[in-house]
Amino acid sequence: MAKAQVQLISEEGLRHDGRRPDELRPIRMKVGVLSNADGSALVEFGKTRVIAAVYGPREPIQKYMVLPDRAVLRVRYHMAPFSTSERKSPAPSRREIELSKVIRESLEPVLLPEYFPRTTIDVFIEVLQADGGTRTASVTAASLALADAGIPMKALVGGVAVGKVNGVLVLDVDEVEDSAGEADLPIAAAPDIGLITLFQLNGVLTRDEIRAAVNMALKAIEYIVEKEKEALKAKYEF
Amino acid sequence: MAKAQVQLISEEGLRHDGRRPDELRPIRMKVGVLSNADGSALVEFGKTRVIAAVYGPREPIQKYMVLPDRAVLRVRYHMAPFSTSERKSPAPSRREIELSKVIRESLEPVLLPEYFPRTTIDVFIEVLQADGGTRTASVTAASLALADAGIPMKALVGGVAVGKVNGVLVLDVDEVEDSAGEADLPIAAAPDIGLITLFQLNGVLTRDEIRAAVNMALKAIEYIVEKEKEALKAKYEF
Amino acid sequence: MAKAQVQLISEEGLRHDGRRPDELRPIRMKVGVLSNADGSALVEFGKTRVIAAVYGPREPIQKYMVLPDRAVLRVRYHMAPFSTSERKSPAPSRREIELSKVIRESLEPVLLPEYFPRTTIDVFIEVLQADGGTRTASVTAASLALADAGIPMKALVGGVAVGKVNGVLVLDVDEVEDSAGEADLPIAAAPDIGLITLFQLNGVLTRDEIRAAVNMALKAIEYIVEKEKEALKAKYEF
Amino acid sequence: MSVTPFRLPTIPLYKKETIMNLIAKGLRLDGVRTPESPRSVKVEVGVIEKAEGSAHVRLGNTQVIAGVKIDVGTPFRDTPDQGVLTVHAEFVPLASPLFEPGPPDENAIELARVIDRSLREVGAVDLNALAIRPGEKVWIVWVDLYILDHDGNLFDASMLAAMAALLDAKLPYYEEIETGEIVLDRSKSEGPLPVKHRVVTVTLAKIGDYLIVDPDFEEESVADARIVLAFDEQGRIVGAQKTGPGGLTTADLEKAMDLGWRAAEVYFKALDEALAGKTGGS
Amino acid sequence: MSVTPFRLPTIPLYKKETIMNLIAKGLRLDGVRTPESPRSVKVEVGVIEKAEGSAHVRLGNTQVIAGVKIDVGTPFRDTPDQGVLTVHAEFVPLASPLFEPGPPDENAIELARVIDRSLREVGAVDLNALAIRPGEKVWIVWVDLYILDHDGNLFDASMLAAMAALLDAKLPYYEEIETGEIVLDRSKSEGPLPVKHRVVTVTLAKIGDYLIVDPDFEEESVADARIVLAFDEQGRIVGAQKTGPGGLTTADLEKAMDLGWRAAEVYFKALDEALAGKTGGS
Amino acid sequence: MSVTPFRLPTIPLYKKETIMNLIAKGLRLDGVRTPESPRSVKVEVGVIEKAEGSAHVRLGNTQVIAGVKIDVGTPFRDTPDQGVLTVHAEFVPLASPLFEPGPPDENAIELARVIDRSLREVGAVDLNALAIRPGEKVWIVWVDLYILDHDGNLFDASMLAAMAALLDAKLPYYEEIETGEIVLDRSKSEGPLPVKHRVVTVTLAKIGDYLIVDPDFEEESVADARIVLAFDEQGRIVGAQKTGPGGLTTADLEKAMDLGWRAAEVYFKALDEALAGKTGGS
Repeated sequence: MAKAQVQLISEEGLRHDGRRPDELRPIRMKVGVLSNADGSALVEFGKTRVIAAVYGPREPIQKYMVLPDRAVLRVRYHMAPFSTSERKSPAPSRREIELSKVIRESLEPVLLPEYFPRTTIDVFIEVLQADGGTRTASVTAASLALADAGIPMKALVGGVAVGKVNGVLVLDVDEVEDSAGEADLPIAAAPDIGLITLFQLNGVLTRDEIRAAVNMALKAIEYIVEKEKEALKAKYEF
Repeated sequence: MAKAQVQLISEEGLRHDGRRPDELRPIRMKVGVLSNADGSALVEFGKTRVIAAVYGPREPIQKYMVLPDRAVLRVRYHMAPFSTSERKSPAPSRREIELSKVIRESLEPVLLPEYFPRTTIDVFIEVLQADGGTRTASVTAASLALADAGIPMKALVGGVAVGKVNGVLVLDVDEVEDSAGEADLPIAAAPDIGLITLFQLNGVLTRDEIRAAVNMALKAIEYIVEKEKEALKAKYEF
Repeated sequence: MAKAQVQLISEEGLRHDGRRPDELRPIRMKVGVLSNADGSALVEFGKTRVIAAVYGPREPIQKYMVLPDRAVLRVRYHMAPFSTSERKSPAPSRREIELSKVIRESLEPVLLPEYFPRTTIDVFIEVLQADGGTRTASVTAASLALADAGIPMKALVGGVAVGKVNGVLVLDVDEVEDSAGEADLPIAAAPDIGLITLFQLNGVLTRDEIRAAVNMALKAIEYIVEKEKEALKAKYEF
Repeated sequence: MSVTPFRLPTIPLYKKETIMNLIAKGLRLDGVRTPESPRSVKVEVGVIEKAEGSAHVRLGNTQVIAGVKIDVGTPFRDTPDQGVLTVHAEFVPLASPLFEPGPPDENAIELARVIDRSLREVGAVDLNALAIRPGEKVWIVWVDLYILDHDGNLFDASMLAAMAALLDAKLPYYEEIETGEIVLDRSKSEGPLPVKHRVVTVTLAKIGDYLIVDPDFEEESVADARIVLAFDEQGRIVGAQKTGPGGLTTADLEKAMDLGWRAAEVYFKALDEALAGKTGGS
Repeated sequence: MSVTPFRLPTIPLYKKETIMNLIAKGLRLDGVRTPESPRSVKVEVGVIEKAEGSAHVRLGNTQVIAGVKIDVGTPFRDTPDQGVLTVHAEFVPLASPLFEPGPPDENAIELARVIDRSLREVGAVDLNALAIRPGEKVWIVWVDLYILDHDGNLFDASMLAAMAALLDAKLPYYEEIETGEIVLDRSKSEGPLPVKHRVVTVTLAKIGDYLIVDPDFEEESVADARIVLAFDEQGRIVGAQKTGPGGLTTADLEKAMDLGWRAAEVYFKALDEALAGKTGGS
Repeated sequence: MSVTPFRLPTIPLYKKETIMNLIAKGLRLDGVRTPESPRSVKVEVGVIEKAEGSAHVRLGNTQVIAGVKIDVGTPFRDTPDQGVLTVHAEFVPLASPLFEPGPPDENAIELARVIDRSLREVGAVDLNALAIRPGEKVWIVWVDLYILDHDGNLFDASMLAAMAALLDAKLPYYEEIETGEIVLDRSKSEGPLPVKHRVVTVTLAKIGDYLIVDPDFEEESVADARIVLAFDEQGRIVGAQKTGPGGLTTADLEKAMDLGWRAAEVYFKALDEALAGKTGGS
C-alpha cells in the first residue's frame, strides 16, 4: 500500500492515542434507544457511533419481496451527512452498497429465518459519527437490535477491525490508523458457535500475519459479545 | 428579508404596472380546452398562464395505489422548460415537489373521495408561463378542471397571493414584486364553505399584517370563484 | 450536412479501405456462443462486433408486463464502455434508447408472438466494438439468436447501412465514412417476405438517391440472410 | 430496454376493418378527409412571451407547443466555433390517458431525435453564426416540445411547432462585462435567430395494404407501421424513420415519398401563413 | 407527483372521538398535557464532535439530530457576496415503520423547505459575513436534519435542532495557499458561525373544531389539518405553512397565532437552556 | 439496501447432498475435477482492437471480457501526482437468466470493489508514473469488466481478465497543444501501461464441511459461503472477502489459504501463457 510513512507507533510501542496494540477503544452499548423500532441499539467504539433499528418480522411493503419458506433479511448501512469530515452526500455510495451486503451476510449465519416465512426482517443502521471501524460497530449494533426485537438467534455477533500500522498489528483501528496503515482486516464473528461471519482484507498481509490478526480479533470479539450480553441484561433488569 | 430596496410603489400609491394595491391582474379562464382529458382549464393571471387537466375517477395503473374506502388524489404541478427566463430543467425540482403537495392538500378539503372507492383522480398542471402566483393560479385551474370533469365537489376553490412591497400589502403579486418584496403570502380558499385550504408565508409579517393580508386575499378569492362559475357556465351554455 | 470535405473516394473509385462502393466488409457470424442463453450469436462486419442473446419465451419477472394474447418482446441495444474510442458511460444514452426501439420494431414483423401468450421474449444485444453499422449488425445478430433459441419466425432479418460519401452511394459504411459522409441510411429487411423492417435516414438525399440506396441495401441483405442460414446450418451440422 | 407496448387499449378487430373499408372508398373515419389529406392545421407563433421563440400547433385535435429558449454556454469540443441546438420533447400526462409522469420514454426520445436530426442534417439553423467568442462562448438553443393533447401524429405537429418557434425566435441582447462574462438582457434583441432552411415532416400510416397521410390516434392504433419523412422546401428528403411494429414494401416507400411531398406543401403553406405578419394559420 | 397517502394505518373512528372528547375537557391522550402545551422538550448541543455544529432534540418521544457541516465553495451567481445556507432532511427508515429507504419524499422536502425559508427570510444566519473572497469563495453551510424517532411534530423538533446546531456551529480555520486554494483545518476554528436571529416553529393540529399545540403521532393521524407558524424572538411571523388534507377558518388562524406564540416562548426557553454553558435542557 | 436474494431458483435438497457425497470421494459434478482444482482456464488478450487493453477469459463456461480505456483527466485532490484507476463491472443481462438490465447491483459493485482494492493495495499499476502534468493532468485508467456468460466464480474470471487487460494495455500517444490541452492520438502509443505487480484471486466455496476451489454456478447455488483470496506472485494475500450468507471457521480459513495459493499458481501460469507472444492460453 503506497502510503506516506507516518510514525504512528511510539518508541514505547504505544499508539497515537496512547493505546497498546491489543487494546480496544472505550466501548459503550445501549439497547432500546428508540420508541418506534421493534428493537434498537446505540454502539460506540471511541468516537465511532452507530445506531441500529430493527423492524419485523413484518409483511413487506413490496409484496413480491418474500420467500415462501423463510424470512427475507433487509439491511441498510448508511452514513449521516454530518458523520464525516467533509459532508457526505446522503445518496447511497458504492461503498455503502457493498457494506450493506457484507453486513447482511454477517448476520444471516446466526438467524433462524425459517421461523418466519413470508416476512421481512429489516435492519437499518445509521452511522452518526465515523472514526474508523464503522462496519464492525454496525454489526455489533445490529446484533443487539435484533436481540432487543426478540428475533431468535443462534448466537450474538460482534465485530472489530485489526490493522497493520508501521509493521505492527493493532486492534480496533481508528480513522487515523486506517488511512495511514498498511492493512485493515475487519472481522465479525459469533464466538458461541465458532463462526467468522464477516471477513475482509484491505491491504497486504502474509499468511502468518493473517493468522495472528484473526486470533487478536476473535479474542476481542469474545469480550465484545460479553459486553453485548451485559447491555441486553441492563435493559431488562431495570 | 435582505432584498435590495427597489422602489416599486409610486408616490401616487400605484404599483410598477399601474395597479392599485388591491387590484388583481387581468384574469382569463377557459374550460374544456383539451380533447383527451376528462376535464381541463386554462387560467391566466396577467402573464402567468397555467393549464390543468383531470383524468378520472379511473383505475390506477399501479394497482396498489388505492384506498378501499375512497379515491386517491394525485396532483402534479410542473413547469414547462420555456415558462421561465432561464430554461427550467424538466426534471421535477424540490420546489415543484413541495408545490404539488400543497396544491393537492388545497383541493382535498372540497372533494368527496368516498364516492369513488378504489379509484384515482389525477390532476395534471402545467405552468406554460410563470410571472408570479403560479401556485394559486394552478389551484384555480385545477378547481375548474375538476368541475369540468364532473367530479362532485363541496365548493369551488380559488387562489391568489398577497405580497408586501415597500411596506405596502399588495394583491396578486407578479414576479417583479415577488422577487423584490418583503413577503409573499399565497392563499387558496373555498369561500362557499368558509375554509382556507392553502396557506403559506414566505417572508416576515406581524400578526396584524397577516390579518389584513388574509382579508384582502379572501375578498379577491370570492371574486375569482365567481369568475370560475361564469367560465363553467360559458362552456355549458354554448 | 455541414461536414468538412474529406476525400474518401479515390480517383479509381475505391473507398478509404480499398473497397468498391457496393462492397461489404468481411462478415463473420457464429451461432450458439453462450451457454446460459437460450439462443446467441456473434456477428462481425469488419471491426464492428456485436453479440446477441435471447432468453424466452419465459414468464416475465415483472408480472404485469404481459399481454393476454401474445408474447411481449423486450430488446436492449447496449454498448460496452470499451467499444468506442472514448469510454462510453454504461448508463443507457438517448441514442441507445432510440435504437433499442427501432431494433425491436425491426424484429416484430417476423415474429409470431401469438404462439406464446403471457410470456416475454428477451433480446439482449451488446456492442463489443463499434466501427459503424452497429444497429444493422445488431438486427442481424438478434435474428440469428432468435433462430438459435428456436423461436418461430416468418423469415430471417438482416441489415446493412448505405451511405453517401463524396457524392457516391457506398454500401456498409464504417465509422470513418459515417462521420465524414453526407448521409447514412441504415436498413433492415426480411427478404423472404419482402418487407423493409428498419428504415432511417440521417442526412440529405433526393428521392432518386433513396431509390438507388434501398436497392443497393436490399441486394446486400439477401446475401447477408444467406450467410445467416449458413451460420445456423454450421451449428447444427456439427 | 424497449418493450412491446402492453398497456395500450385493445382495439376491436372490426374497427380496423371499418377503417380499411373506408380507405378503399377513398374515405376516412372523420367523414371529411381523403387518405391523402392531412387534417386542418393551425400554427400560431409568439404564444409564450417569455420564450425567445414559441409556437402553438393544432393538427386536428392534436395540440403541441414549442418553446425556444436561448442561453449562453460552452461549445462542444469537436465543434468549438458553432452554437448548440438541442431538441427535447416532454409527453406530459395531461395530453393523454396513456402518458404517465416521469422522464421522457422511448417515444418522446425518438420523436425529439428524429426532429433534431432533420433540422441538423439540412443545417436549418446556421450554427456557424451562433458563436459569440469562438471556442469559448456560444449560443445554446433549446427547442422544447410540449405535447398538450395527443390525437395522433405527434411527429408532424411537433416538427411544425419546432420550425415555427425557431422562425419566431430572436437572439437576446448581450453585453460582455469586464470579467469577460456575458450578461443577457432578454427584454432587448440582437435580431432573429439565423434560420436558413425550413423543414417539415410528413407521417404516413400503413393499414393493411393502404397508406394514409397524417393518421389520427385511432388510425395509429390500428396501423401496422408508420413512416416519417422530413422534407426541405426543394423536396429533398432530409430525414426518415420507420416507426411502429410492422414492415414496408419498396412500393410503400415509393408511394410514401409521393404522397408525403404533396402533404409537405400543405404544411409549408400553414407555416408561411403563420409567419406572415406572425399571426394564425389555416 | 403528490399522492394521497395510501399506506397509513387505518385509524379507528372511535380514536378520533376519544381524542376530541378529551380536548373538550382540556385534556390530551397522555393524561398530562393541556391542548395548549407542548410535550417536554430537551435540547442538547455538541453531540457530534466531527460536525461543525450539532444538536439532539427530544420532543416527547420524537428525536431529531441536526448536524451542521461547513465547507468552502462557490457563491450563487445572483448573490456573489454571500455564503450559502442549505437545509436538507432525511427521513431515515429507522425512525418509523412508515419510512422507507430512498431519496427524500415530499414530506421530507416540505419540512426542509419550510425550515429553510423561515431561517432565510428573517436572516437568521448572516450570509453577508460568509464571503471569504467575494464572488469567488464563500462558506457553504449545510444543515442536515436526521429524524431518529418519529412520534409526531417533526417540524418543531427539527427547527429546534437546526437552530441549536447553528448556534453551536463554529467556522473551521482556513489558510489560503499560493495556488489560491483554501485549505481547511477543522481542528481549529475561526470563531462562531454568525447567527443574528433565533427562530422556532410551532405546529398546531386541527381536530374537529379544536386546535391543539404540538400534536404527537396519534393526534396527527386523526388531525384534519396542521398549521406550522415560525416565530422570531419579537413574535413576528417569519414563515407559515398549512399542511395536511383539511382546511382552516380565519378564526382558527387567529387562535393559532395566539397559542403558537405562547408555545414559541417555551421552545425559546429550551433553546436558551441548551446553549447556556452548552449543556442539556429540560 | 441489501436484501436476501428472493428470486434465485429453488435448489432441490438432494442436489446439495449429491454434491457433498461427490466431494467426500474427491470428486466434482463435472466428473473431471477434484475439490482442489479449478476448471480449465483460457486467457486471450488484445480481443478489442479499439480498447487500449483487453482480454477474454473462459473459466469453464464462465466468460468475461475486460476492456481498458485510458483517457486524460484531473487527479483526485488528495493524490495530485497520481493517475486514477477505476474498476467497473456490468452484469449485463445476456450473461444469465438472473441478470436484469439496470445500474450495477450489490453483486456487481462488490466484485468491482474487491478487484479494485486488490489491485490498488499492492500497487499493481504504478499510479505515480501516470501523472502527465502533476496536479493538473493525469492518465485515467478505466477497467471495465463485462460478464458474458455466468457459470459461477465471477471473481476469479474477472480478476484474470482485468489483470490480463492491464498487462496488454498501452498508453495512447499524446501531444500538448498551445492552449495547454492534451490531444490524444490513439493510433500510436507512448508505450505499455506501467504494471508492477500481478494479482489473481482464488475463490473457494464452503459446502457443508467441505471447501472446494473455483465453484461453478450449481456449486455456488448450494454453497454456505465463499471466500475470495487475492494473491500476489510472492504468495502474499493482498485482499480478501467472505461473501455469501454463511460463516467460516478458523480451520476453513487456514485451509482456504493453503488450497488458494495452489490454485493461484495455476491462474498465474494461464496469465503467463496468454501474455507470452500475446496469444491464447490453456
